[in-house]
Amino acid sequence: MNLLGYSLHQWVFGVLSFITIVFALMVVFSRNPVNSVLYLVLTFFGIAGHYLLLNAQFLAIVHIAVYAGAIMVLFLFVIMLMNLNADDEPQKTMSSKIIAGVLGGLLLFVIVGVLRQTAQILPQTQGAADIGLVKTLGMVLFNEFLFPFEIISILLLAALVGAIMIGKRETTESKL
Amino acid sequence: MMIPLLLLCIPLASAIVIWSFPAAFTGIFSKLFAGTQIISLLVIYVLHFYASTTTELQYDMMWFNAMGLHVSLLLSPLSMLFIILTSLVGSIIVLSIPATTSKHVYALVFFMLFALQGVFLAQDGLLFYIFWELALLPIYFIGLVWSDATRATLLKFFVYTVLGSLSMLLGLIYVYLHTDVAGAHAWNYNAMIQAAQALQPQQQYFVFWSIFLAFAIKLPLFPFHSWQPATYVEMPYYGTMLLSGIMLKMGVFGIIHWLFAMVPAAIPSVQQPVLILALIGILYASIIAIQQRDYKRLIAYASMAHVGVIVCGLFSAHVQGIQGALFQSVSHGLTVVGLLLVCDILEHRFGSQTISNLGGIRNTHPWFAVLFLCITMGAVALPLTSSFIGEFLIFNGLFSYSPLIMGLAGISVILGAVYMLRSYQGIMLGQHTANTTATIPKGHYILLTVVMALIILLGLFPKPINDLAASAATTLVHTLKPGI
Amino acid sequence: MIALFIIIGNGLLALLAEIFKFQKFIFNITFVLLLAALASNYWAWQHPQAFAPFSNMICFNMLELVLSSLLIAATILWLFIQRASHNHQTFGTDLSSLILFALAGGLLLTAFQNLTTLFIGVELLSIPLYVLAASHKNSADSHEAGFKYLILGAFASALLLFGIALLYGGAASFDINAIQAYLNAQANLPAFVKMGMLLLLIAFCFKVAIAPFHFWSPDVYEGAPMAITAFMSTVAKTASFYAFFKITMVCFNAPHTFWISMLMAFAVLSLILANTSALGQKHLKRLFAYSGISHSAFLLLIIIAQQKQALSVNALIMYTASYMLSGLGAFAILVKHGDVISDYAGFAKRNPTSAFSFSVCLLSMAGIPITAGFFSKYMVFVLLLSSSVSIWVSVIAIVAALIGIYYYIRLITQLYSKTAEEPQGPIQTDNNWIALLCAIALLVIGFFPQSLGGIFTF
Amino acid sequence: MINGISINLYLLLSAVLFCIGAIGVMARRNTIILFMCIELMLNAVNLLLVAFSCLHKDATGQVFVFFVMAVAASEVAVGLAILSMIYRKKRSIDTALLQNLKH
Repeated sequence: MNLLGYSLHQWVFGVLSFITIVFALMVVFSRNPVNSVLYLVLTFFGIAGHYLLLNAQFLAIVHIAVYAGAIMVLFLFVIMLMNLNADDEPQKTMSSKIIAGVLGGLLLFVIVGVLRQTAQILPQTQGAADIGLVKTLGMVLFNEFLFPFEIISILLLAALVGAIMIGKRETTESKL
Repeated sequence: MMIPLLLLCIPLASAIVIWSFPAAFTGIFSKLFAGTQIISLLVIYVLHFYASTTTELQYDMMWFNAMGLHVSLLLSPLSMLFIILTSLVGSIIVLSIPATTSKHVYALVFFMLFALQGVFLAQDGLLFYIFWELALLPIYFIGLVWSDATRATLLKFFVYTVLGSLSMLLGLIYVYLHTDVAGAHAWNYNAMIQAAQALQPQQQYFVFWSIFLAFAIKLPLFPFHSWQPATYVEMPYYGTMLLSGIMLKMGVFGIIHWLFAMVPAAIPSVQQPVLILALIGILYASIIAIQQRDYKRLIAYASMAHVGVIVCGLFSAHVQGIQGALFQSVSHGLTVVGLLLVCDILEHRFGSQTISNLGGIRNTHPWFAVLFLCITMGAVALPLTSSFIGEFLIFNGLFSYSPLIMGLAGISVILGAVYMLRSYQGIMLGQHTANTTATIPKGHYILLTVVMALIILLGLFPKPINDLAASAATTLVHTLKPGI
Repeated sequence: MIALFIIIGNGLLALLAEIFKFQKFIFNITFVLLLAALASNYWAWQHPQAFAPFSNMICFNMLELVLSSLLIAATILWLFIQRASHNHQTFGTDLSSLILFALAGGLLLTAFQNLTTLFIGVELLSIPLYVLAASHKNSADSHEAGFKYLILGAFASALLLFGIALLYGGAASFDINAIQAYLNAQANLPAFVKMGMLLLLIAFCFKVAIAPFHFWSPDVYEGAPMAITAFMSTVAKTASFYAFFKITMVCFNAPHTFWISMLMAFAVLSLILANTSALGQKHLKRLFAYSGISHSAFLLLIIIAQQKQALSVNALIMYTASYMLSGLGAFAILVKHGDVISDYAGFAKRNPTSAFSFSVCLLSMAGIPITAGFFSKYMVFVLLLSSSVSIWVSVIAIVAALIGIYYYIRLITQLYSKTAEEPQGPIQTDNNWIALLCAIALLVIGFFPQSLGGIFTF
Repeated sequence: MINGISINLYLLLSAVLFCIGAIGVMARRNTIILFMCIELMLNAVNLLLVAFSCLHKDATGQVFVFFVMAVAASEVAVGLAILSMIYRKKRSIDTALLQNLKH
């Protein structure tokens, strides 16, 4: 199926990319944090669409669950907790914004410039096409990547302990 | 083969013993160890004549295999000369320290003697550097804790000196990386000399200047002298004695033992700039010395002028010039220590070291006046004193290089006579009487007598030192000018 | 590898302590278990066996054993510094478990064989430290430090990840040996792989505070609780450096060495910036932050000049060991006496032993013989001059070392300066044995440089 | 080419996303948005990893994404905890208030 010389895949890719980039820009430039969070969720959906396009179905689901589901809820929760939904963020000075824009643009320029002519040199390995399935991923994760998997549980535990340690109120405070 | 190691161990052990025993023992121990120092010096001096082979005067031990570093020591005639200076002057310094001083000071002084002897004995490039740096620490801490020296002065002194050392380290490592002993680099003296001599002329200049900077700062040579006057004046007397009597000679030793041996080919072309710097230094220091009212400051500048003459002798690259420079190093060590002893007495017994506040001391202390006169004569290089022989040899060597430079350097003798004699006159003669009730401790009398005796003895009978100087100078000149 | 498990198990045990009420013993347990970890490393050293566990995710060969032992030993010393600090924190179970997890991350950074392990190691080291930097409850500075550390750390992690992703795009594997094989096989690298390598290196420059990515470190060091700063500036930084060293030594070596000129520029910039900024500091923590940047630059010079591998490895061991020892010794003083430099005037009168230890640590940082610091600096210079790096880099390094000597010696001069007023009260006999131990260790290593500087032979 | 889409486009897309995130980190003062921008950067990386994984037909790239997600989650958890503590103290999360520690 072709439309204007582009395949369906390419159309979908184009639309998803457009959505992703536009919402990403809106995350950065929206003045209200709540709006930012919502735009970020939309960006994540765009990225999840890309995952689906890349045949990474399981990852797409996990991505939605973890990012849009968990992390974003955490963000919203904190924003609500702090009652930050007003547009009262003081702006950075114009000069610092310009500097940030120039630096960022420069970074983009460098990265894009470097990345442009690359595809021809890439190795094209032949392998199974169904790598995105739970079964394949599970096999890799629990065979080859068992050790990092175990360590990442320690990492999550450390983050948990750390968050609790910071969050709990000082017990000695009241005595002093 | 233990002789060089023994030379290192005696002061180190003295330092450790003094440091670890209670302060009550310090007085007796310091005298004992100063005596040990002298006796061991005599024994080793005699032994070194009877050492049948040079292996008995060598010591070598692997230290840091990964970097080709050895503890390698050799008692050459040149080292012997400087060891004599260190032991003699060092013992005098130890004995001159006031008895009330903390035991740490004694320990630090002995530690410094250890480091200095290490500098003079080291046959391994990095070992030399390590001892060179180690010698800086005790004097810095003496100045820091037990003197009135301001922090700025000490900081300047330390950083200036370390600037030189680091530059020397750069040069030494550069040479080290060109050595090749069985496929590996070595810090060994002979290997380094071979490697350095094989360098291209351009590289030799680099090595010369980077290493020479350390020696020039230590001496100090004009224009690297700005740390010197304040440090000399603000240090306690024993500190200044260490600095000017021995530590400064590290520069002389380094130039002869390392620099001349490593880059002889570069010497002819650097001779002239260095001689000119030395000449400027001599004249500059002499003129400033004439204007000084403070006797200790005067000694500081006089010392700088005398060192300039020594450097002139060295860089005449003539056998007599170098011989004279070596002889004069010993002689200058003795005279400057004598002068500083006098200065110590003036300040602490007569209450001032400003020349205009003193006078007429001869009337009350005739024997002191005689001793002081003899030492002053030594500083002026009058015949019959040791300095005369040294300076005579230096000017002789310098004449063969350039009569003009010799003539200019010769002015220093006249200027020296002016400021030395005028200060003597101001302090000792005249009617104005400073503090007549002052008593001079017996210990100081003895030390001054010993210094005077040595100055005159060496003037009359220079052979023991002169032979060492001559043999060192002859071997050196052979490397400098092969074919003579 | 047993050591890694002991440490992780120890961290979990520390968490259990709260439940089963043995908080009182947790310090002793940690101490004993860390010693056991050291012993297990020693045993593994005596019984070398070549096997790569967990599908070649980590490996503890000779080098990794030495480096991880250094980290563990430094952490043992640190435990005592933490206990001695007048901080509000007691030796809490949460604190000890977080530190142990961070140490486990440090061990992973020495032992990684796969970019996955590298990444997780970086995070496992960093995340507990973000928390600990912010852990001073009543200090806004501490919160700010923790927050800045986190933002910058996360930013650096993102750069690291982007670099890893680009490398993966080229090599189709995360295994460092596979990546090396890929890089060696390519005559001309695709531009995006080069970009990946550069991003990876820049991310490490962030982590070890190399200019121009160093700006976070003085703020974070100043704001964080003193003992945490001690850990960050010694163990954490050293561990990151080991990873930096390993990735450049194993992966990014010949024929693709285009990154050297970039790192060289960073090193020179760090040497100049750090040493000039350190001159005007009034607080010791900031001073040590800037001097730490300068030390990072010297370590970076080892990476730049790695020619003979054994020599550069030995130099790395020597330098990091002396850096950690002198840093811990200095912080052992700082936790007791504060970090305002002017408070240290006449310090030697009041605490002669502490002043001695502090001076030795500072002399070692300055690189004065005959401390360990001298030999480490010396090895760097030898490496530098024997490599093809321009001699001007050595000259700049020498000048930087000289400026460093200036401010360290100025500090010593301050310690021994004579104050106008008499010392208050009698001479304190503070049993600051941890600083003394560090000082003695520095001197001993200085006397026997072969012990650390000659572990590996050519 | 993956499904007719050049890998270059994926590289470009993730580079753009990464840089938008980076600009956000540098330009915004609201600390919550800083975190979001970092999330954006991490997602750009994830996207790139998945694309490469698909290109190479190698599952390890996708497995790596799991680890990135886990790490991102823990960073956010810790970061928001610190942030709420700052808020408790200062009643604001503007970065300008975090300037006590001067450069």
